[in-house]
Amino acid sequence: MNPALNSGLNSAVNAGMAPVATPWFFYGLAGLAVVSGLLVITRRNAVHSALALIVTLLAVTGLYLMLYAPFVAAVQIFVYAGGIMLLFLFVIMLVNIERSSKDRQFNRMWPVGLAAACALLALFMTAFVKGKALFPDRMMAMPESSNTQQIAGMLYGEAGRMGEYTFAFEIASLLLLVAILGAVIMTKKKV
Amino acid sequence: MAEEAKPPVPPPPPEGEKKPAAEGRAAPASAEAAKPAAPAKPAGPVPVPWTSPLVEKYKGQYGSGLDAQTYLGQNYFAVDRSLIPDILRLLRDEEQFDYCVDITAVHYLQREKQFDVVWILYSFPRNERVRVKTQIADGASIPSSVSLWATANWLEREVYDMFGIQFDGHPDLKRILLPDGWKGHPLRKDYGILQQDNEWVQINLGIESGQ
Amino acid sequence: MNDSTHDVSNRALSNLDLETSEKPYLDSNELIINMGPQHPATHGVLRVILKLDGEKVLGTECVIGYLHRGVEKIAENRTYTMFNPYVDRMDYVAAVSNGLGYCEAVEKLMNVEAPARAKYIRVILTELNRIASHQLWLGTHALDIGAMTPLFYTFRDREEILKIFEKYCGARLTTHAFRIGGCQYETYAGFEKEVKNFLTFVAPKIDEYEELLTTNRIWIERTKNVGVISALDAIALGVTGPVLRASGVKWDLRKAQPYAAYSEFDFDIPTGTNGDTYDRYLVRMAEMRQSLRIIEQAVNRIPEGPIMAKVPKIIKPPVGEIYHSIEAPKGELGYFIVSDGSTQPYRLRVRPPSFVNLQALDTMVRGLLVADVVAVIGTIDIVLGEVDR
Amino acid sequence: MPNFIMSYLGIKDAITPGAAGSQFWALVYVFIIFAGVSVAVMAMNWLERKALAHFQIRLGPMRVGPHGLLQPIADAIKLMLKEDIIPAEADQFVFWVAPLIGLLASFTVYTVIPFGPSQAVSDMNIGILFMLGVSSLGVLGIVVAGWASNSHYPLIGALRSSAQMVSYEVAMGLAVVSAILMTSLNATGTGTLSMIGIVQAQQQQGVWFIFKFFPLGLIAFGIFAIAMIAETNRAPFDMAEAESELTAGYHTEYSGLRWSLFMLAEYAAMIAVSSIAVALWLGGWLRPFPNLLQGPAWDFIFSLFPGLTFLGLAAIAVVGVVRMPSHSFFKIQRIGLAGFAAVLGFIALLLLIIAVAGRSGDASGAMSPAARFREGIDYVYWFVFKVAVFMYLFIWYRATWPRYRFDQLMKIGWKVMLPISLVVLIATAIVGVLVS
Repeated sequence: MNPALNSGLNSAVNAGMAPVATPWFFYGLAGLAVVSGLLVITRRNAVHSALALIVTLLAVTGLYLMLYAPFVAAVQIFVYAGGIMLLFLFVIMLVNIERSSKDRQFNRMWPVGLAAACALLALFMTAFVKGKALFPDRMMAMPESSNTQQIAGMLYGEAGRMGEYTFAFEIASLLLLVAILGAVIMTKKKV
Repeated sequence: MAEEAKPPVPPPPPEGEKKPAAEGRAAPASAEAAKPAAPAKPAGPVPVPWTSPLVEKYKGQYGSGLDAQTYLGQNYFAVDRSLIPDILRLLRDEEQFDYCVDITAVHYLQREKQFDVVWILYSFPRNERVRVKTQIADGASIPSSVSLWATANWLEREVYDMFGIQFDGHPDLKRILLPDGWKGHPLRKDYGILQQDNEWVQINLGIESGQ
Repeated sequence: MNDSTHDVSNRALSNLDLETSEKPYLDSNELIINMGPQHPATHGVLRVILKLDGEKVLGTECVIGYLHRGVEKIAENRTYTMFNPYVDRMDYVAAVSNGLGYCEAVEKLMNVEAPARAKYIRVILTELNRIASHQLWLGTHALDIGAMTPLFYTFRDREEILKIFEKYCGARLTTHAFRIGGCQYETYAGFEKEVKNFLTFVAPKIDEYEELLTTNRIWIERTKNVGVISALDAIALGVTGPVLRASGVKWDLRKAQPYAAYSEFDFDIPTGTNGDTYDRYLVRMAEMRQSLRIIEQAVNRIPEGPIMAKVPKIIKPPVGEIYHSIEAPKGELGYFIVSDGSTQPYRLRVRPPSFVNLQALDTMVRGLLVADVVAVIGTIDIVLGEVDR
Repeated sequence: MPNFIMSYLGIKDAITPGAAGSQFWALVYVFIIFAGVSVAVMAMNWLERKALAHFQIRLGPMRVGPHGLLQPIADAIKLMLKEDIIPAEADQFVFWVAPLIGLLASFTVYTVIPFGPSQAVSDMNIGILFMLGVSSLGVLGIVVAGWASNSHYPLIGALRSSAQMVSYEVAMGLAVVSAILMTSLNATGTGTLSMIGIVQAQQQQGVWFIFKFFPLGLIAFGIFAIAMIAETNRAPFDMAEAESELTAGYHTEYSGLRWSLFMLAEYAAMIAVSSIAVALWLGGWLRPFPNLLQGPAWDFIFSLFPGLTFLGLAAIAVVGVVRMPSHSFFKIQRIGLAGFAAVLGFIALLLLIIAVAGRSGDASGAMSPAARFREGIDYVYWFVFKVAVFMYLFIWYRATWPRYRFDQLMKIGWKVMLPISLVVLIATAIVGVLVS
């Protein structure tokens, strides 16, 4: 992991130097994400798939950092790579690997999935090629201040003003709470 | 079956000129007497009949199947094989012998009934020990006392392991100190001290000589 | 003979086929896990097969016999005198107690009694040995629970006891201190003084162990209500020694059926109430202090006189049989000897306290966690040399 | 010379190479820190064995080098040469890769550890999140190692350690949040997640956060201090490798170099979490009482500390030389220890010279390059000193306490630490609002 990726724009500008997020990093990380993503769906051993998925997530984290979104990157590591994948592994480890690895891996829906993937790819390509022309007003401006604070402002509001997504955020957390309670009730014999 | 009376005291031969008091700790005087024993005839105390209300009670109940003796202050019953379950249960339930100290056996190769099985019991309330002995033949089985004292489980397994005596009703009668596939029961008198299950050693430990 | 180490891996697990109650909503697999014979916490070569649900213990089975040397068979082929050193090899941590029990049993069979001075020397050495045994227990038990420091403290202090043994009889561990009829050796010059010095040396050390553990929150949480055995269960399982006393049964052979010179000393029998690991710990700690009391009285009142009763050179007990037991550090150590009038025992049975106490393991650990199994094995205080003989 | 080099030496204003955007110098920093941490782990290894031994009335390593000083090197060589056994039934690839995951996670966090205002690889604006997140990846290595070994004890060890780490991360995170909350108590009302920013906030507010809103800061610190022991699987929470229960837990099947990587990762993680505690609550690189004992005189006195510390170590080494038995067997050892003492003494002398030369002269505030250089050394010294205290505590705990049982550990984590940290967080927020 190259620390230079992590720089904030402000300090970089202060230092009088250009940021170092070169295309090479992008291609490297993107390639890693794609290759490990393929491994996720092709490995027969579930633990190997999970490990590949972690690599994918970490590669995506690197991409976030390149986009000057360190907070999102940190959350990605924290929540996905650190938390969710750990629980995944936890479950997979206790599953009978020998049996599951003999199971048929692709179900018959794979043409549909392939079509969906191709459609998604097409969408991305379009956005990439024609994006600036299609949505000129949404062109991303380089963030002035740290985007951590912007996220905070959107979620919680600032200077006495309610945030844009405060309500949605709280509702989502309530939903999660319900999910947790449901899981407890389902697994525990006597609550 | 129960009427088959047996000589009451198997091991100690009756000759012996001194009869010490039933009290256990012999006085130094008797120690003096015991000491100069010539190799030919060991002098020593002999068992004397054990008299107590407990003995009276059971004597009356079981008659000749039961013999009560005291040797060096230690009381024991020599009991017919068929009375064993009753006697043990009564001793535990009515006489408060709540602690089974030990179960073991002695092998007499020459005798017709080759084995003595010995229960050593202790009563916490009475602070008293008693031994119960019975004779069984080789290959005969004996009821297990695991239901009376849980501790009998391993003790009986060890007796089985070492002597090959079967205990009926034991929950898990298998070898305890020796490995499962072992042949022979080492504490029998016909099992030599250098004897080994060579085959087992060769197969399981891979030692060619088997020793 | 190398018939002592067997691979018993093909043992059936029949003991573990327990009822598996009703299927829970989300079924989980039971795990059969093998603890030992090479495991740091099984104190030698004990092998415990655990049946686990997650980390919860559903059942155990002890596989023993890895150290079986056939002591009882050896006894039948050795003379009474020759067999005397062998008993030290059973509970090698408390070799003096083993010797005391054996010598007293044979003496009883021969109807002789050791002289008073010999009895006092026996009491002093046996009680020193009890302290040493308990110290070793404490160190290893604490180590099992994760407190590694007490081990070194107890070994430092146990060393002083071993030094006294070494000076007395030349051996530290397998002492062979006593002979049938008394003691072979008169005490060396300065024995009393050294023992007294030891008493003043070790009393504050016991406080030191207690300081590390007795009020330690983690220690209490790890031991309180762990491995509980009720007095009734303990009696039914034939458990003796500190384990029985911790369950609240005030029973000590030194008081109940005094042997050696114990009837002449003033000491208490410490007991517990809950029968848990913590109580057993407290009982043993208190026992060490009581042993100090006994030693102090004995060393102050030690009479002059012979140390050997008049026994013939060739020991030939009369025909008969005897059971004699003493309170070894681990519990009731009994010898059942059948004599046919010859120089060799016709049958010698050892009633080993560790062996019988170990049987209570299953009762104690059902429903506990793996970590508790370790704590409970430690608290039973087994020595595999004695379990397997 | 690039600015950040000069700033590292204290010659120019504070800026980290990461902020300056120089990949090359960032890499150099990374190498320096990697080497430094590896040496620290080796020293810690020696110190742990030595200190533990002295707790336990033993001597510890005495044979390899004077007082066993070369023991870690001997161990390292031994471990590297040892056969690296991979069990036949193990999952070869995962088994192979598991220690690397742990090592990677515990070393990556060092990129944001602030040894000084500019003495860090990078000053990320989410520094603390990055640290917690990446260090939580370390558990993946353990879980995967336990699974790949294909054996019962490692699997139980892995399950234990993952459950333990996940549950203690919650309390740990909440304690960290309450410290971060304190950084926002300034004029703008904006806090920071940057490690350097957190320390600077303590400097501006004139108080270490451990003493802020007494006792709230102290409690939060206490929770963190407990949780970090659990996070690093150290006694009394060393359930994952409890040798008396699980032989060696998740690394039972590992040997040789791969095993030593686990050890390296564990010790590196210990240093890393201690660094978080130091930065968040104990003022990071700030010397004691920076706001009370101000002025050039105090600056000078405190700047003597690095030199005096090394002088003290040299003195201990000299005492060791003198007390060594005068036998020819000990000749080489004695020479070695004397040489070690001489090196320590030389370093001490150097530091003292720097301290004297770098005295901040007048009250005008303008600092000479020497003074800035001296300041940089002070920063690193105080940071490392505080971390070292934690390292000693880790050893002390291990020598003193028995091990918790797994369910008790969970109970403490969820039923004691989590509620307390929540209450502390809310209380901190309320008090913070009331104060500002």
